[in-house]
Amino acid sequence: MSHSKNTTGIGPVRAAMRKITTPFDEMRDWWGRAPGWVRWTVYGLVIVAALLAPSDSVGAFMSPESDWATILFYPIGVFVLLAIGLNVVVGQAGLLDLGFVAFFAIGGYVMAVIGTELGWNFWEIIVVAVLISSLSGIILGAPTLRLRGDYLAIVTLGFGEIVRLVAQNTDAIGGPRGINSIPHPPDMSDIEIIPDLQPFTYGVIDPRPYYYLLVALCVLVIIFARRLEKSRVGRAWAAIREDEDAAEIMGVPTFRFKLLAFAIGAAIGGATGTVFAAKMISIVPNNFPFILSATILAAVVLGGSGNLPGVILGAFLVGWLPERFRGFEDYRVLLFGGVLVLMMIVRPQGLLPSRQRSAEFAEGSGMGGMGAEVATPTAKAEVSSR
Amino acid sequence: MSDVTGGRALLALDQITMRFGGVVAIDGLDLEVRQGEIFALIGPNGAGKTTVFNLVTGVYQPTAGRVAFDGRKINGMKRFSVTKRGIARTFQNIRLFHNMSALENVLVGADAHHRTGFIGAGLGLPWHRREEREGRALARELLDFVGIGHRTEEWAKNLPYGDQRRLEIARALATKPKLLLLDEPAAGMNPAEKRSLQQLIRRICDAGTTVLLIEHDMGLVMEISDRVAVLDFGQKIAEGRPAEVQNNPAVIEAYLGAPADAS
Amino acid sequence: GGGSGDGSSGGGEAAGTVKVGFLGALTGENAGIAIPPHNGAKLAFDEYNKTNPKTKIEYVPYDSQGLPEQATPLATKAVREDKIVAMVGPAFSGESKNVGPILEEAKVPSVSASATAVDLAQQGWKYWHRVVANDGAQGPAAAEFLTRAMKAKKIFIVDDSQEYSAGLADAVDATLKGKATVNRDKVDQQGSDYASTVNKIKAFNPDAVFFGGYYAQAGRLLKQLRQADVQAPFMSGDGSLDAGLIEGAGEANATDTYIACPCVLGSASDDPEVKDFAQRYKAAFNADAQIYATEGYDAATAIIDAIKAGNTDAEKINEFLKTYSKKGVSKDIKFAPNGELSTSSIFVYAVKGKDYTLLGDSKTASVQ
Amino acid sequence: MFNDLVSQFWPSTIDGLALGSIYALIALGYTMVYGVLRLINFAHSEVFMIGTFGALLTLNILGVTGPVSGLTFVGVLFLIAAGAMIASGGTAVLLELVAYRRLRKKGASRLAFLISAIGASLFLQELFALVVIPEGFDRPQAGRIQVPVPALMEKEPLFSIGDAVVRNDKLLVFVGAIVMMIVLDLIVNRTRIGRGIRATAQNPESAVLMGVNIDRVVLMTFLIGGAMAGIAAALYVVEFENTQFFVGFLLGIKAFTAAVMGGIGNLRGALVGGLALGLIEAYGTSMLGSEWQHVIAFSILVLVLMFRPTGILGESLQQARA
Amino acid sequence: MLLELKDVYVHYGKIEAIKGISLEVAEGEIVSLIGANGAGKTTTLKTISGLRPISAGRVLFDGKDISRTPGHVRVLRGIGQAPEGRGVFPGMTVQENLQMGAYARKGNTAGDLAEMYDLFPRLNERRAQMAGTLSGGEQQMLAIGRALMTKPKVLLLDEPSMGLAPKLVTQIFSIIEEINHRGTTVLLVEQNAQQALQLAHRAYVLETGHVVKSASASQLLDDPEVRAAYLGGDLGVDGAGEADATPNGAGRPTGGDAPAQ
Ligand SMILES: Nc1ncnc2c1ncn2[C@@H]1O[C@H](COP(=O)(O)OP(=O)(O)OP(=O)(O)O)[C@@H](O)[C@H]1O
Ligand SMILES: Nc1ncnc2c1ncn2[C@@H]1O[C@H](COP(=O)(O)OP(=O)(O)OP(=O)(O)O)[C@@H](O)[C@H]1O
Ligand SMILES: [Mg+2]
Ligand SMILES: [Mg+2]
Repeated sequence: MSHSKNTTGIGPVRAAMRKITTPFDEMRDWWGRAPGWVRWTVYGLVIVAALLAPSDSVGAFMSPESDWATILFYPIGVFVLLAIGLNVVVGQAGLLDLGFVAFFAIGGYVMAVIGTELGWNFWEIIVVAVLISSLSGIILGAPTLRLRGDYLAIVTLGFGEIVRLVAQNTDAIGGPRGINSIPHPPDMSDIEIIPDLQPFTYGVIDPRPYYYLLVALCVLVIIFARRLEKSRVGRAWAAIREDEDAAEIMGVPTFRFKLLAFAIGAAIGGATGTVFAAKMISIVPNNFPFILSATILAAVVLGGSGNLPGVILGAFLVGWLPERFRGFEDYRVLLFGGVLVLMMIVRPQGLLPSRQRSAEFAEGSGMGGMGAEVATPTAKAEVSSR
Repeated sequence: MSDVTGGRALLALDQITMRFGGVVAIDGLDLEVRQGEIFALIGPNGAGKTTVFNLVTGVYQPTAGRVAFDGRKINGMKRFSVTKRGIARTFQNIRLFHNMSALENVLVGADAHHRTGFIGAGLGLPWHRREEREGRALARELLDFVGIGHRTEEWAKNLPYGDQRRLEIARALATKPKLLLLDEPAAGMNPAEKRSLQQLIRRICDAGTTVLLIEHDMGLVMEISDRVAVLDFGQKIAEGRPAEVQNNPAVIEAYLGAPADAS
Repeated sequence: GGGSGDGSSGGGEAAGTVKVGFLGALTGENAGIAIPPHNGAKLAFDEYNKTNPKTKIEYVPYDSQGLPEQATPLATKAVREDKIVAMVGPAFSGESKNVGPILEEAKVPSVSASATAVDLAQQGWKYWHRVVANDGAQGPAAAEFLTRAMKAKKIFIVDDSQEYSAGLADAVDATLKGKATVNRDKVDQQGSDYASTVNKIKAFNPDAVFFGGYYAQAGRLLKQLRQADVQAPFMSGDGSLDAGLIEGAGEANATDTYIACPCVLGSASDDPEVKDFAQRYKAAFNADAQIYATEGYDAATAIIDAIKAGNTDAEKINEFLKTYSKKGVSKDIKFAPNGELSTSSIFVYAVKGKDYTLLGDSKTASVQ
Repeated sequence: MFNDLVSQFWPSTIDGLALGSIYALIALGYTMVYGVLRLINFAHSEVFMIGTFGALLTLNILGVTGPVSGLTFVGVLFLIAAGAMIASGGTAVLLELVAYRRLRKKGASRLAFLISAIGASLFLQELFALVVIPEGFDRPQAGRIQVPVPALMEKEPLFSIGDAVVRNDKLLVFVGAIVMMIVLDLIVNRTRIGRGIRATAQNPESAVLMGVNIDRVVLMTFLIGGAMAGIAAALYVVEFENTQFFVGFLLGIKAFTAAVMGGIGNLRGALVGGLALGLIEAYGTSMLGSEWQHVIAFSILVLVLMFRPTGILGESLQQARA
Repeated sequence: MLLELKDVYVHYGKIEAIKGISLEVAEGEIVSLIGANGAGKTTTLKTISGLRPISAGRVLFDGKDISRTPGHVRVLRGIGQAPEGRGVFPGMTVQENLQMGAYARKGNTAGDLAEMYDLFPRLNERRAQMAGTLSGGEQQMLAIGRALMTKPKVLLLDEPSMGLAPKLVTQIFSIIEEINHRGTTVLLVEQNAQQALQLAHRAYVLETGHVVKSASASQLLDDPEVRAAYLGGDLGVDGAGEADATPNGAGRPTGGDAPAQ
């Protein structure tokens, strides 16, 4: 009995979840109607909050067991920026990428190699890193983006592994030992905003300057991504996601736009990797395992694929919660896995889905007709491709 | 109507053959659509009508033969370039972008002629804004033209079926086509809806767009088209004015199937 | 600063309590190598605090799970908030590279009981020390043992592409240059089928096989070698010094296996002092004193001695360590300026039944 | 380089086929679930992993501690295969019931399935690492590393091809895989449940209209795919005599690669893909070194897909996107 | 009554597609559902066959409440459906498709197969062809034949003439008549109201999820409102079988720029 099943079983969990998530939905609708000045005020407040975040009083609650400002840099900040990048690929263009960590790694290695071998400074390298990682996105995408979506998944997964393994097996870039003594960005200014905080002086111990660097990058990338989303490019991506063939026939060069999404995502991943390497001083291939790709993807989906605030929230939670619950020690991964399953069951569209995604769910047709008894016609898709 | 039948050829299929494995879907087909006319393609199910559309729009590449549009060969071209050249189409099964608004659907069509790349868009440069403004204006105009100007913000999938058909047409028109291909636009419509669709097609043609139409509704076909071609097993079995074709015994045998009433 | 940081403000000036940290993988995949030295250190601090000293030591373990990304924020917290005056660790070489610079800038001394990578001593760090010999000493010692005691002329070297493993294998390889014919291959750490490597070894028909890596992979490789009828003696480094190797390969397959280690294994030694330590350890933790437990104890003891001598701030402890010289449980502890032990010895163990026996110092030990 | 390939050709072929057989059996699970649900069951690797522990548990219960031979061997082999199949099949079914069914009913996006699958995969791995292995198998220390399995057979050479000896265990793995593939092919193409599976794969809504209980069909699909992973698991422990909590991860990825290479959704494709991948890896590593094993595998995958975008044999369970 | 709907409501997410429909089908009848696009005809059929859950109301079949019975069980009880868009199994042969119809039944099906081939000789010619490669009309025949193989007491047909060439439309309608003569009750959804009403005994008119009219087919054929809305006034052009399908005689638009509905 299909109809009654839905409400039994995990009923209480669902009810509780609904209590939590309904305000999210209401907030989104309110946001959709909010006038310009309200939005700008909120943007301003969010940025101020982000700048004030790395303070000890916040940290005492957020991460009692390790250094909060460092946690804000990694994993939280890095995850957020990576998630924004992956969201371009997965959320906007609808391409399933299971090897996003590859671009993060490439950015990191570019920073490490050029920084230690050629002695360029961070600002020069980040430009090169962005170029190289987006180029690698294009190199990966060119032969594979014509493939069906699910094939892309395994190919990207493979690419992620290839990058890691090549780094591991190439002695010229340190092999499994990786690269040490990566230079910090040069200090931009040694002004002291408040006692004990020099936001533009990049040292070893104080993670805050790096965190601010990430915040700045995030803001830039978000503005850029938002503009794209609302432009011709974003519309093309949405159209590709909805019906690739129809999009192509309506004049959208789908392949080019998919490649573009890949390249932009890769560029963001690469930039993140550069900052990461500069902060970490030393990187090894094992900094870039498959599970990191999966985690970032989980962050995107958990937050609400396609919706930037959702994605940021997702990445924040995925980065922060394991840190907050250090007490569980070994059980953190176990819990993480369980929470992923539970979250998907009760709220598959994510915490803060875009209006579009929620609609796809309300209609209940995402799985191309495998909604058991309440299937929607796959026949449509099958026949129309003739 | 007869005045346009002598116009110059806009679309020409020259000895086109299309095979799928063993199936010969189109078999040495010649076809010519002239500037300014409404040309109907009819024939039994599986005769190869939709395949013709797919060949013209670059979805399939012909096994043999040549497709020319506006005097230039277009087979072998990418699908989106064909659209840019000036051919737009609708689909036998509606294929809108369901979770986008009506306006956005049309904008995707309008974007076919826009130039801004991701840099211009990402940085919000002036020409990008201008294009965006112009695109919106065009889209609104087209939605009015097809008669759904009051539903711009609604999502495609929430529109009634008939309006979805109209939206598909508006989206196609937004690419500024010289030739519009309509694949069974009246399928699943009731008579009242059909009538209003018929008028819309007429107006499109009057506005200067050539129309190539596939339709099983004989009433509509007979009334609206300037010329008709009949396909069967991928071959053309008749071509001419509606009345001529309708009384052609081969057509009656293969397609209409009512010999007694034909004369 | 809120939370737990408050108590230690004042650094270490006044008598009272100072904090000493431990950083390493207390949970996670590689915890097996970091827990014994952690326990060893804990034992030392507990014993010290029981003597009711003027300055008590609060021992603060930080669980990095062996991941550099996790070690960094913990180390930052340790020096910025908790204001530790010294650290036992970091346990692994990988995290050491990320944490070293932080300790260096914070001027906090560290003594590792188990990080053996060669290049750690080449970073110019002034606050970093270790009480084990590095892979650069272990590799040549193992190589020397292979050619001298085992009389191998053709040696096949395998590693599993991990930081530690490749380093060790490279060191062995470098030393064997000109002394033996060498061939190499790598296996996948997560893989289970080593057939292609086994085929290569079989085709090469070596006098001995050296494996750089950890015991799980070593056991698997050894088993597959024996099953493919390769009977050449097998040797490996400290990462393989675990009963897991014997268990994984099977007792019969594991005969004729030798392990080099810069460590003194509590359970395998006849030295009375070591035996005594092993007993105290067993009493405290209800476990055998496994790899690097004695070294952990010695590392902690060096720091304790510094504090005993009245040094309660990080800089002073570091200065004290520079001049430290004492016989520890495992060996003589005296640091060279770069933080290494001034004299290093490597020991060779052999599999006997379900366990290991100490054959002796690598320079003198012989195969029975 | 090529000298190595030539000199190692026969040993490589034998090892490649043996490993490829295991890939193929695991690949079946991916391919069946994908064929019916269009879902990458990422947690299938854990289905396999649990199968190895099912086999181990059976051995423990039987009290086998060393090699056996003759009829005893056949009996024990049969029993551990059954044990592994129950463990794997049960896990697969549980996955469908817990992690996927509700998503299916809600019509969630593919992405949501994928994340649920990844979550389930992590959960099961950690569950075994932290709870099942230490407590159920009494291995508190070694739990995270590896669990040895008692040897079940004396590994002896049977005959030689060229300069390579074919060992009894490798032959067993290969033959076992082929036999199971044939059995499965018959099930899907000849039986009623097979028809139900195919119908559901091609058009679930129509399948309901034919009286197919598609919830049950989906369950059967998971069960059969899981059981095949169980067979693979049993053969695996016989051959390698150990297991770990993460043993499924790499094999799972490789099996998935094999399924895609052969043409996902296509049962015979899984066999072809698995064996092909096994051979490619074996030849590739003998030429370039074992460290390049995965790089070779994934590169060849891309190459294959460039020339045959739907894999070597193409898709077939739902077939004909006409 | 063989089949009864009592005040049924159906939702797609938040959209209410069916807003309290009641209807009845007696044994042996052909009942037709007509109505504009999106009126809820397909949804009604899916609700009956169990593909859509109902949010309120009851569905009775053979006097028993089947509102909560899963779809695959309803097939066994005797509800067969040829869905909109045909829904054949493209990767199975014609014969396998037909055999799928007998999936839920036990016993020998050879006799039933022969009967289907007798009813649709065209399918007999194509029995070994993959269904995905059939023409639209052939697929429609296959869908109907497959539904009949389930031995339904009532057959639900959803727009069987959609997208078919005029000749085939005529054929399909005569087949429906034949099926009914052989004893199967039929619930027929059609856009092609003219022909549907000529075939049916009774009919219901649906508008935006409500039943707005129900009467005998001949009454509805004469109803001026129905004629205007669903039969194209006195147009009568649908299907070339009609006598007056000449260009000049065909529809004069009645309402100028009448909105699409
Ligand atoms: N991709 C394909 N692969 C194999 N066969 C195909 C393919 N596309 C079309 N066909 C075959 O080509 C023939 C012509 O199909 P087409 O869709 O053009 O018919 P049509 O005239 O549009 O019919 P209808 O009126 O039913 O829409 C059919 O027999 C069909 O099965
Ligand atoms: N999958 C769906 N998701 C959301 N709304 C739907 C879905 N299917 C149908 N609807 C809505 O339900 C209503 C009834 O649709 P239904 O398909 O039953 O109409 P119909 O009378 O069969 O129309 P048609 O003549 O187009 O077949 C319509 O408003 C439609 O938009
Ligand atoms: Mg067609
Ligand atoms: Mg309908």
